[in-house]
Amino acid sequence: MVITRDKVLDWIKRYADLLAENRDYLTQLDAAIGDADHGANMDRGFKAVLSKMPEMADKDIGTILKTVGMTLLATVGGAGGPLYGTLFLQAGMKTTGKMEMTLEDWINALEAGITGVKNRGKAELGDKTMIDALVPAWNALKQAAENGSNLGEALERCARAAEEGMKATIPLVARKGRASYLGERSAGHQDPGATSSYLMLRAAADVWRDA
Amino acid sequence: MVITRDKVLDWIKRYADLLAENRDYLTQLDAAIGDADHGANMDRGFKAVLSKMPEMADKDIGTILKTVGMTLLATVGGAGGPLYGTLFLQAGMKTTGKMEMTLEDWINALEAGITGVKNRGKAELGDKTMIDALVPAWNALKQAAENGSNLGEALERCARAAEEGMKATIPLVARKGRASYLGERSAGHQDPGATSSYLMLRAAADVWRDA
Amino acid sequence: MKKLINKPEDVVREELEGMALAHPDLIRVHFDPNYVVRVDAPVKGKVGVLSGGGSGHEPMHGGFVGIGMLDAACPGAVFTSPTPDQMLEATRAINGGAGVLHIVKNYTGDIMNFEMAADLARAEGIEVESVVIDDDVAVKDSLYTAGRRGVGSTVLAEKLCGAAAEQGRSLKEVADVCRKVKDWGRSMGMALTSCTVPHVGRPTFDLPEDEMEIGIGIHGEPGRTRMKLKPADEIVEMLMEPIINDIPYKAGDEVLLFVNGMGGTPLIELYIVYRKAHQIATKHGLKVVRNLIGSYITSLEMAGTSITLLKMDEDMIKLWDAPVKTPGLRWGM
Amino acid sequence: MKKLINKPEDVVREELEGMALAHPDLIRVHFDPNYVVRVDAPVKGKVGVLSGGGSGHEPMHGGFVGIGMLDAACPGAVFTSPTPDQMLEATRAINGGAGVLHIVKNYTGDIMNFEMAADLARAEGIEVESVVIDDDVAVKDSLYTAGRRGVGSTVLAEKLCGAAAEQGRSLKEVADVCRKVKDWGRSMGMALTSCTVPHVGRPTFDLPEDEMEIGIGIHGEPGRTRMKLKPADEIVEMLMEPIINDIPYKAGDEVLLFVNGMGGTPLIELYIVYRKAHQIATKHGLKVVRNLIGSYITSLEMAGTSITLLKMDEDMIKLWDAPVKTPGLRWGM
Ligand SMILES: Nc1ncnc2c1ncn2[C@@H]1O[C@H](COP(=O)(O)OP(=O)(O)O)[C@@H](O)[C@H]1O
Ligand SMILES: Nc1ncnc2c1ncn2[C@@H]1O[C@H](COP(=O)(O)OP(=O)(O)O)[C@@H](O)[C@H]1O
Ligand SMILES: [Mg+2]
Ligand SMILES: [Mg+2]
Ligand SMILES: [Mg+2]
Ligand SMILES: [Mg+2]
Repeated sequence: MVITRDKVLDWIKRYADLLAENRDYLTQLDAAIGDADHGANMDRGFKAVLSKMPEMADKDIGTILKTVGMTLLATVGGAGGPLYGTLFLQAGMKTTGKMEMTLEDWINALEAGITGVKNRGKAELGDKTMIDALVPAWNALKQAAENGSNLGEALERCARAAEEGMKATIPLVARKGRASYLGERSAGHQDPGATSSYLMLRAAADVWRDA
Repeated sequence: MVITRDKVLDWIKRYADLLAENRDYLTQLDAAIGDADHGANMDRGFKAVLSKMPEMADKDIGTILKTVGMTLLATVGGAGGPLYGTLFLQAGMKTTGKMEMTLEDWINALEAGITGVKNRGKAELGDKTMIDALVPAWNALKQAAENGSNLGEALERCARAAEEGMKATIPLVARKGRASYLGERSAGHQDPGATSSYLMLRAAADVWRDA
Repeated sequence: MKKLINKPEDVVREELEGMALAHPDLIRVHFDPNYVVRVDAPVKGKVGVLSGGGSGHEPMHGGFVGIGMLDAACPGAVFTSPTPDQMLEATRAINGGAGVLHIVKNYTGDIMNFEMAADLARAEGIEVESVVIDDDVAVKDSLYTAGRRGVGSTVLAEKLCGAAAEQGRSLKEVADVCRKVKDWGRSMGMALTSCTVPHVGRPTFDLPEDEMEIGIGIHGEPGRTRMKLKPADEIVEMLMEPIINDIPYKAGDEVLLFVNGMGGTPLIELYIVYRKAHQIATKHGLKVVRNLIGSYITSLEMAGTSITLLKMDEDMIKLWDAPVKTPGLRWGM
Repeated sequence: MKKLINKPEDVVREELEGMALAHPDLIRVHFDPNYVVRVDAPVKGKVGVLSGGGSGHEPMHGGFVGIGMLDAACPGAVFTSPTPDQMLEATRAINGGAGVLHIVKNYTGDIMNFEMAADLARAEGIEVESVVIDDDVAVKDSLYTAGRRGVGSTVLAEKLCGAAAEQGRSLKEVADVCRKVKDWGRSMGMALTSCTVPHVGRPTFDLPEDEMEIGIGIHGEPGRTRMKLKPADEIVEMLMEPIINDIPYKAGDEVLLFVNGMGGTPLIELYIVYRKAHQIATKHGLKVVRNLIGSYITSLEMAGTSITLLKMDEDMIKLWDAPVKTPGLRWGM
């Protein structure tokens, strides 16, 4: 029950596919309370990541994740670029040299990534950002591991918690990012960044299920 | 059977009313093959003329018509301003000092006005301009007088010929004025200036019928 | 109708009031009759340069009054030629004793009103020359029609003649510069949307979401043809081809390339247009030595663009580079 | 979607290519990563002034690169903050040894990307100061939110800081000028129509024919409130009131009044807006000593306007009047 380097690459590909499929959906969400670019930004970034697949093919997980992070930093822009860039970079730091990850490793890598996002964006739980998907998801993952769930189960719990966190952003009034300019008018809309974060963890659960 | 100074003022008022009523109609005609201002231009000009009614009240027909002409020159602008301005100015020159006009006088005054329009605008019959209403109208007026029609009859013939001339502009391809820029695309639309000229002669027929 | 205006009938007056408040160092605005005049007019011994036309083309013409360009401008009602009394008063106001040039765009109304004004001014002993700009190749030229419309070249003529007058050239010499622009300038425009004349309240023409008009003028009048919307590069080709086919100059000549916005088109698009127009001009061997990119001769809020090509000789390049200080065009001072 | 573009994904590159073709005397355009840089950069011993942001706001920022304003500008994708690598390379390219000022608009994305770039540049030994412009009074300010957006004041900051840098002032002094603009500039905007982001292909928001949005930003984001369309004078009152209520200065102070078009609004309307804005400022005892009227910080083809009020001290007035030569703003040279 380990996540190999190849499985990490599969996850990234799956996430890229999900972002391409959901590009318009994410853009629509961003149009409602932001500036209608989150879908295009993430898709552009992960298309660039896909073009780096050949050079990542024989690398360790840390290098892969750092390459993804650097690529996102240089191609996404907006808020999403530094935030997802930081997430992958920090996760990559935690997995330097590893050719495979245990559930434990993944929990630590994701924690480092989320901490990076928090440090960079200074958002707290309830500010209506990707943090609202990521933090509950990580908690669920950690809880599942402590309860002895296997990798597939833990990842599924994680993805479901991300989904719930994403949906829970709907009634919130945004306090960070572009949606915060809307004040009360931001309530009633799902946060695009929380949605793309859910997709990331959904991809992990689906691809690593049978690791 | 003479047209008194007061009847001339009545005619001008009636024409002003007709222009106000037909403002949108003239504008619509001008929108199709011009720049959508003929209605507003003529209406603005004749509103200004109406505001000069008090000072015209005790004047002779020549002075009245010249005042109308000068007012139109200074307030209408576009092609309509110099053309109608000239028409009234030249008609005024022919009627200097007159407190009433015979049918003969009117024929001469209108002729002078139309000649002024031709000299200024250099349009010929068939160019799809106000000339296409004015010239047949004057011809009909002259013919009716020669045939011994009374004033009312002659004016009615004149107005009807103007109406026919106006309608006959529809199939024409414009060769003068703004509509000429459209080339073949100007065919199929009635000329706004021919329409306002018809209204002018229609007003005369209606108001002077029982002179 | 979505506009930042109060009452339609107040649009021109309030715009002029705004200009007067904004640029007291450069211009004075006279009301009834309306004209915008250089603050230090008449400049003694200098040829006065006057233009005018309907409003709705801002910054043209009022925005080009100042040092090194127009001495005065007469704004008419929206899209309606101004009247002879405005032009006569403005001509008087800028006559510094060296005569006045009237730069007239080729529209029947403008021609006739300026003609009457010039006659009246001459009758008062003011020397007046008139040059009629007729650069729009979208219109078929003919002896028997009103000829071509005056469009983009007018802006360039105003700059070059203003500079020539500022140098102290004679009326004939300034008019000669204008005649060169008349001879060498060619333009063509297109619209993505119609404009809405304020007192009309609805678009002058209806253009479906996937169509455009090629060969439009600057008054919301329909163009030469309507067709399906195309990529910018193809549109630019459609505008440049008739221009290139019509220019009386050839490979190796130096030109000014003017990409103009119609009022509702943002600069980002104009640069995309410029890119292709520059490429096409260069492909034909023309040397683009100067350019102008922006919304200088507009048609209210119409979205669209026009392209103007003007051959430049050495003198014209110097006149173009000469200092100009107006609300709408400024450099060198 | 009615735009003069080719493929949506090529908009920014082709616009930059157009700029490069148009202004080789003023700017160079670097591709991959994209930045626009003053042709003679780095200017030895001069503080470099850098700004950047999403594209779609032209002429800001690339159009303000040249003499007396920005040394470089980093354009992102449409409405998307550029990335740290662009900013880092541009910072290197304009570092003449006296350090580089980053003028940042207060958006989470811009802040984070500029922060990372500044960290990387400092790690290379380049002195960097960053000033964040946050002048949009439509947004409620709070310690717990992202704060106010950066809008119109940015243009003014770029002009004033550029002039200060051109004079040879130190990085701290140039940054101090920027901080004054940050402290004294207040803006508010409104939209008559939405804009359409090219890769989205439909308007960001739907605004019925008789409605408008008050308190919009420059990214097509919805505003503070939506309401029935009103006459221009009332709209200007609605924009000026929150500005006047928020300014940290008072009757007798001298100000610059900036009336900005959002991209689809023609100049004729901006002068009608200026007229009322000037009247209101004057009524409150503010002395309008300088102004700027035109579409300088746009939101693609959005129709609408924003108003910026900036208190000007003697030094700022001199910096404003100093020569500037960029594609988008030019005088004195
Ligand atoms: N300070 C922040 N911390 C964490 N996430 C944030 C922050 N600001 C914005 N976000 C996330 O970024 C998303 C928007 O990303 P994107 O549209 O790519 O950037 P931009 O807002 O610059 O257009 C938001 O939906 C939100 O989830
Ligand atoms: N050269 C001309 N001779 C006679 N009438 C003309 C001429 N040019 C235009 N017209 C008339 O003027 C009318 C348009 O007037 P108007 O709309 O007021 O002026 P503009 O064309 O300047 O907007 C046309 O419908 C036509 O009848
Ligand atoms: Mg966004
Ligand atoms: Mg007309
Ligand atoms: Mg007209
Ligand atoms: Mg964005």
